[in-house]
Amino acid sequence: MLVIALGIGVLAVIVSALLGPKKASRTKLMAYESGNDPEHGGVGTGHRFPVHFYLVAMLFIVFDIETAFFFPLAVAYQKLVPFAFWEALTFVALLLVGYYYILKKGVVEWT
Amino acid sequence: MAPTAYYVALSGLLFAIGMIGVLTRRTAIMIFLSVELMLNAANLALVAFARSWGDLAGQTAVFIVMTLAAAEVAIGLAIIVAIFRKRETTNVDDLATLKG
Amino acid sequence: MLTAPDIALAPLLPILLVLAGAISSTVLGFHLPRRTLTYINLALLVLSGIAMGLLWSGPGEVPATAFGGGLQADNAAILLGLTIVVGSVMTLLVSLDTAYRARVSFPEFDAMLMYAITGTLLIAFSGDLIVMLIGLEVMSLASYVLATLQDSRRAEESGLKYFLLGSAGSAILIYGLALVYGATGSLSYAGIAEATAGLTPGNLGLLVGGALLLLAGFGFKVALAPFHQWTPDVYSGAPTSVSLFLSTVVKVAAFAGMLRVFGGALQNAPFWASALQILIAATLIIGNAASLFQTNFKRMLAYSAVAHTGFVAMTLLGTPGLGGAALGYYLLIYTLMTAAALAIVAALQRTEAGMEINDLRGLYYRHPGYAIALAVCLASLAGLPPFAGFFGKYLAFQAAFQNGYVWLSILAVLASVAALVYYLRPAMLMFMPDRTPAREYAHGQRPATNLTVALGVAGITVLGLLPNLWYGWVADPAIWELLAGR
Amino acid sequence: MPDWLAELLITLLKGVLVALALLTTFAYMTLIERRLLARMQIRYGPNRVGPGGLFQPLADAVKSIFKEDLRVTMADKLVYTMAPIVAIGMALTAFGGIPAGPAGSLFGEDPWVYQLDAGILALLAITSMGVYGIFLGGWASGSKYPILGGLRSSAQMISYELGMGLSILGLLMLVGSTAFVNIVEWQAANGWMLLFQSLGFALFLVSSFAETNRTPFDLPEAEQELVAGYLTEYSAIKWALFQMAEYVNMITASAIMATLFFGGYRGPVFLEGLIPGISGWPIIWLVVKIAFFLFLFIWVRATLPRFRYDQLMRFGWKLLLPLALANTMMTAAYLAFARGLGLWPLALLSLLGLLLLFAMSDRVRVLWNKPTGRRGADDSWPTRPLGGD
Amino acid sequence: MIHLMIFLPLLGALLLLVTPRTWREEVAGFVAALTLGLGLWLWRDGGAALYSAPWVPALGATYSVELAGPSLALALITALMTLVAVIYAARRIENPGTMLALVLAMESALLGIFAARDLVLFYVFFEAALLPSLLMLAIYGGPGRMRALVKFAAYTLLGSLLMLLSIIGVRYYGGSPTFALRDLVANPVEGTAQTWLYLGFLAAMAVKLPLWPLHAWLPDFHEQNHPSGVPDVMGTLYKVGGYGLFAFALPLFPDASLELRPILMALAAFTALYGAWIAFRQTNWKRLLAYAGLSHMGIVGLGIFSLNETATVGALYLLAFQNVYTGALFLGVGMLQERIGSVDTRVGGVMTQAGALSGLTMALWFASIAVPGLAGFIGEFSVLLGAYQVAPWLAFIAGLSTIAAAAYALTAFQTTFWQGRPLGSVRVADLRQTEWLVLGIPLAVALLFGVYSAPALNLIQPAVRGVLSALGGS
Repeated sequence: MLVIALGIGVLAVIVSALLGPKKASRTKLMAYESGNDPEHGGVGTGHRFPVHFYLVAMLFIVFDIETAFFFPLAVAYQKLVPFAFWEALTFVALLLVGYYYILKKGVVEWT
Repeated sequence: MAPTAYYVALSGLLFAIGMIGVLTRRTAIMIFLSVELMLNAANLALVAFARSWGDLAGQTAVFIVMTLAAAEVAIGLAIIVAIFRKRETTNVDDLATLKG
Repeated sequence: MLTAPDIALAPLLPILLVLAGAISSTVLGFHLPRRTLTYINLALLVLSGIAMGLLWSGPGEVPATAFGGGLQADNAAILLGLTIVVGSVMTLLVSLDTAYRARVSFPEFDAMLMYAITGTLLIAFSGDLIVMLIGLEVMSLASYVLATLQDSRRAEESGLKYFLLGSAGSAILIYGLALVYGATGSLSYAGIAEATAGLTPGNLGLLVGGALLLLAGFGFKVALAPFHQWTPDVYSGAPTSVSLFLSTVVKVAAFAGMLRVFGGALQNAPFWASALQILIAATLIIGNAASLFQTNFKRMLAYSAVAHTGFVAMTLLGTPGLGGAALGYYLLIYTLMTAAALAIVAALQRTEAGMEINDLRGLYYRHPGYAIALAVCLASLAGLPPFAGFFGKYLAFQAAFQNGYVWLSILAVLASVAALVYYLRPAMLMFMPDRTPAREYAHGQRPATNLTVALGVAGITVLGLLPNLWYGWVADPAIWELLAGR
Repeated sequence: MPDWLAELLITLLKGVLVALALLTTFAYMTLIERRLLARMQIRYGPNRVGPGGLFQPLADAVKSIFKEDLRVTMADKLVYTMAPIVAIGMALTAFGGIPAGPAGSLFGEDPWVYQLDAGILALLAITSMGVYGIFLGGWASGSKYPILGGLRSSAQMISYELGMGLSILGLLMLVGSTAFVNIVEWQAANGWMLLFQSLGFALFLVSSFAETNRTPFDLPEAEQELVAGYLTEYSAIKWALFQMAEYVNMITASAIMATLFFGGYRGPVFLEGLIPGISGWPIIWLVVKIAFFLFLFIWVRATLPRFRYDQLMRFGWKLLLPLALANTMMTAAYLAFARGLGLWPLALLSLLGLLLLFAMSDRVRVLWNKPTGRRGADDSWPTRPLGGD
Repeated sequence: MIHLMIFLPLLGALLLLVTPRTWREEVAGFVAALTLGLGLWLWRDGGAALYSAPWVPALGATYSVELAGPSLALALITALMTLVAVIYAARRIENPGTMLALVLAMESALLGIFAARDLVLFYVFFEAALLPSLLMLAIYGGPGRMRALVKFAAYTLLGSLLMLLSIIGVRYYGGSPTFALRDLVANPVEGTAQTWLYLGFLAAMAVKLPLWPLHAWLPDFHEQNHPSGVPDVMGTLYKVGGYGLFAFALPLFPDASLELRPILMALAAFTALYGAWIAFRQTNWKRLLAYAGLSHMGIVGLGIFSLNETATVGALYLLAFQNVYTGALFLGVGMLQERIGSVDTRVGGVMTQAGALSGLTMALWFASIAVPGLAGFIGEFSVLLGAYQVAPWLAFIAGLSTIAAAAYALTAFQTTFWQGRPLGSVRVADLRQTEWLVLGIPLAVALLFGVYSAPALNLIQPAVRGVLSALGGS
């Protein structure tokens, strides 16, 4: 499936590249910046974005892993009650500690 | 099913690539990525072994290692970003305030 | 059908208490001043120590375990755990006085410290490689943060270095773990120890490879040469109270892990000991030689920490009964003397870069108490009787010597002489009269630091005169022969 | 012809068929969406190309292919080209894992392209790969607006992915399996999951909207702020591929919701009375349910205004995430201690939770309207220790 | 009693830290005198019998002490010279609290060294004595002290750590339950292992003897110490190598001592001659005394290594009493330095203005160069006599050093005390108050034991006989 799906994408790009007109000009190929000349030099240079995005990314990583831990527990849950419940409760409680911390730190506040 | 040895060989290869990356790369991010590669090599080996022993402990270990990798990403990125914002470089050779 | 694992809370209690401190620091940090948090954490640490004491199993008693042997509250764990608690308490006390000046006086400092301690205790109490790994990483990750916490270039740089090399070390260690698992089919120490007896040649190769990788990984964590390069930079770049923590508690824990893995699980595995002795020899030479040329006192202590790693690691070469006892003794002594010395540096330094050795000149005439205490610490670090450092070294030599590593012992002797030379310089400079103005940060009351220093100095003196007070507890070889559990 | 080759060919055939079906659906989806939106806004939609505008998608496709494919000078060539391919690839791949009927129901073959034990997990994993397409596209453009747009949408998607993952935990606990077939069979035996996990469904629905970047979560394309977000520098077929990916994701999300909460490929049992065996007809039911959800997507787009970005993040982190956890724990507690009462009390509980949420909506709204944390609160941080030096 | 004698000075040192400044000299003097008194009392009782208690049971280390025979003699001399040093320090040094505390602490460690009958305990005392002497050098030393410190400490520690390994090895290979000397002797090590262990032991003792070529720390150490000479007295007392060899190495490694006898005797004889020769060329009193001490120690070493009864008795005798007159000479140099501000040997004419000082110094020098009738003679003569029976040529070489000693001592004495006082130089005061005691007591002791050696010989001889007979006699 993956092969087919990617194949379709590649095919489309190639076909278009073969069939489409090619009349590039400097202005046309300039990065969009509301009509001004772009300031920075392209990929990976000089662009600074709010550090906030990193924070969200880190949070995601941490919480996503936590979800990953929860899935096996959920699948096996009914075979392990009530032990699994206490286990889950402990887990969630610990999770909430971190959650409380990031809330208080204002990581999810976007000002 | 391919024998365990193939998986282990593959994981060894990944590990070696990661190791070489750690030793030769000079930007923090690349070193860090190499480390992640090494961790995944370990994961592959663990899964392969767990399968060949028919034992669940190895699989559990993989879970733990994944978590560790994630936590390392979180912390490592934080440190790298902090440094990058201050000096606009993550090349470890440029970090020479403390003599090697 | 799945079965629920056995959860015994009693052996977990010491760890849970520390974890409670960590969590409360995380949560209450928004509401309480940091100083209060530190007091809470100190109380919890003491409680944890008491809990460990209660877990002590007398002769004939079976140590408590949890998670089917994954967690072993045996006497070895308790002794190492107590050492960790001592080091942690000293760190917290010092941070009471110096954290604000070091610009790390956040609740996060306490929280991270406590998380790291949780990790260290997990290592000491571990009964299988997974628990050990979790502990090791919890400790390492928290330590990376601690090293970076101060908002300064030096700290950030040391943190990055620590992180990159530390995580590379972890990765190597984990791969070694995978190989050992592949060779033996078990992750618990007992299982590995059992399986190492009869292995096919193919698996033996895996085991040797795994053991060597584990050794390299631990080498990173305890700073054995040639994996030590991060140590001086990190110790001298991090705020001093953090360096104190890293060079005592973290190192103790890493050694606890090494003891568990090599002295317990891989006790009968071939070849690692030969590799280890080469690493130790390199560590002794490099650590001591490099210390000779340092001009900064804190950095010199950092290199001396590397050198001491070599001495401590010698104990691992001994038979478990003798070597474990030596390790148990040495680690406590090492903690006491290093912590006390760094506490003095933290109290007197003007900047977090520590003080130059030449700045110590005439300290005796300005701060006689600190000077004498520091001299005692340095003498102990150098291994001069009647201070406890001597017995530590003695036991390390004995452990290695009696297991046949005579040439290594002789090398260690030569290294000790070099060590004496670089400890002697600052120690003697302090007593040389000096007319230039003081170079220390002279202000402020430092009751907590003074308490720490007093604790450390009293400890190394009393344990030097009456080593049996501690050695009597650790000396029982039965404790250390059961490292792998049953 | 050996067995494995036959197997392979059949799988390939199925894959191609699914892909083509999805692309066709996408094409007509655009048309239907435009027509419906127009209807809701009391105007005509596209109605020139073909009868009733029926050939409009065809014309669009031709145009996309024959347009000039620009690549701005500052872009990273490889990644710039790869990004849309990754996006569409992942989107198409994801759908293949959804069963359209029980095993062997499609002319003796299985009505799915691939089937993994990890079913829903694998699907979530693959759909979240789509973030790469968007982020890399934005990054590789080498221009300001695309980067910001890419970042924003990545941040949004990963934030809501958590809610999505957590909201199905209760379901997994009930079923005890992650394979789609098992989930569907469980629902056939016990009734639609919607009943027992209405709260979970609501959360999942909201997350799905956010994951597919649909209104009211279509910030990445908020033209007032970011021009066209990560799409700014894209044109022609690459642009079309991104669009395609978005719509295919929508279809996949609909299919997942249908499968997880609405009985999947099985029809309602009460219809058995009219035509025996109707609930077992393959494919039909799934398609019907998907169509329903697609309509819902369009409907919502016509109805709701867009979130502000800070509101969006707060909504995800402060409402969705804790609620999903609460739902999980509620289900867990029920299963642990009151399993003997049967499942209906759980349905009631869940519904109660949902209703409570609606009833409290005014109270809850502050959560995402007002900042409560102390972001950068400089007043007391870092805390100065009392006393000391 | 014996414990009190060992630890009383240490207690005194600690007491000094809390004593008001004006009373420190008196307290220190009292403690030193009390210690000596205790020692004499012990002597009267015929020494303290072996006392043994477990110290670190798990390790096999015991607290075993005994003061009898040579060790009692050395302990008495130590107590005596400490008292003398304290008396002089109290007069000479401004605000001497720290110095006195260090001297007393060092006395404790030295007494411990002589009393210890357990190898670990011995090692602990042996190293513990290092600390006060290092501190004295650091606090009161001259401009080049850092170098001297490093040399001194490095040499000492190198030797003693090798000894530590030997200590570990002796117990391990011999299989003894504890480190107590008695147990170790009962479980001897055999074969080549013994030789290696002996070499390890020898390393420490050769540094502390000192034996060429491990003597390089000695002159620097003395040169850089405080000019008063008080630390030098303690340093002289710290040259315990001869005693360590006799008390531990001979009983533990009999075969090895026999095997290495020729080499070691040759080294010792060479040391004696070499020390004397170098001393001859010195123009600094302290360096001269250091080399003179080295030369004496060569003779001590010759006696010990010869394994001959007469020689060994003589060596211990010499070891004990050379402390007295060498120490006193250091103090005499200190007095000279106080008066003329230099320790150069060519000041000239001191005799004309300070007759008593010069006279007492000369008397002490006679003791040092083994003029009959003074204590040095008995020791040196016995050693040479005994050594002659074992190795005539080596005895002859060592004997040359006594002649050389006369030469260097008299030359230096002459250039300093006789000749004309240079024009315009400061007037030199004669002995005052306690200075009489400081030089007089040692001289009296040297004279007494030079004439009537029986009490000391009675202490030393039985022990030597015991040790050597265990060796199988020779």
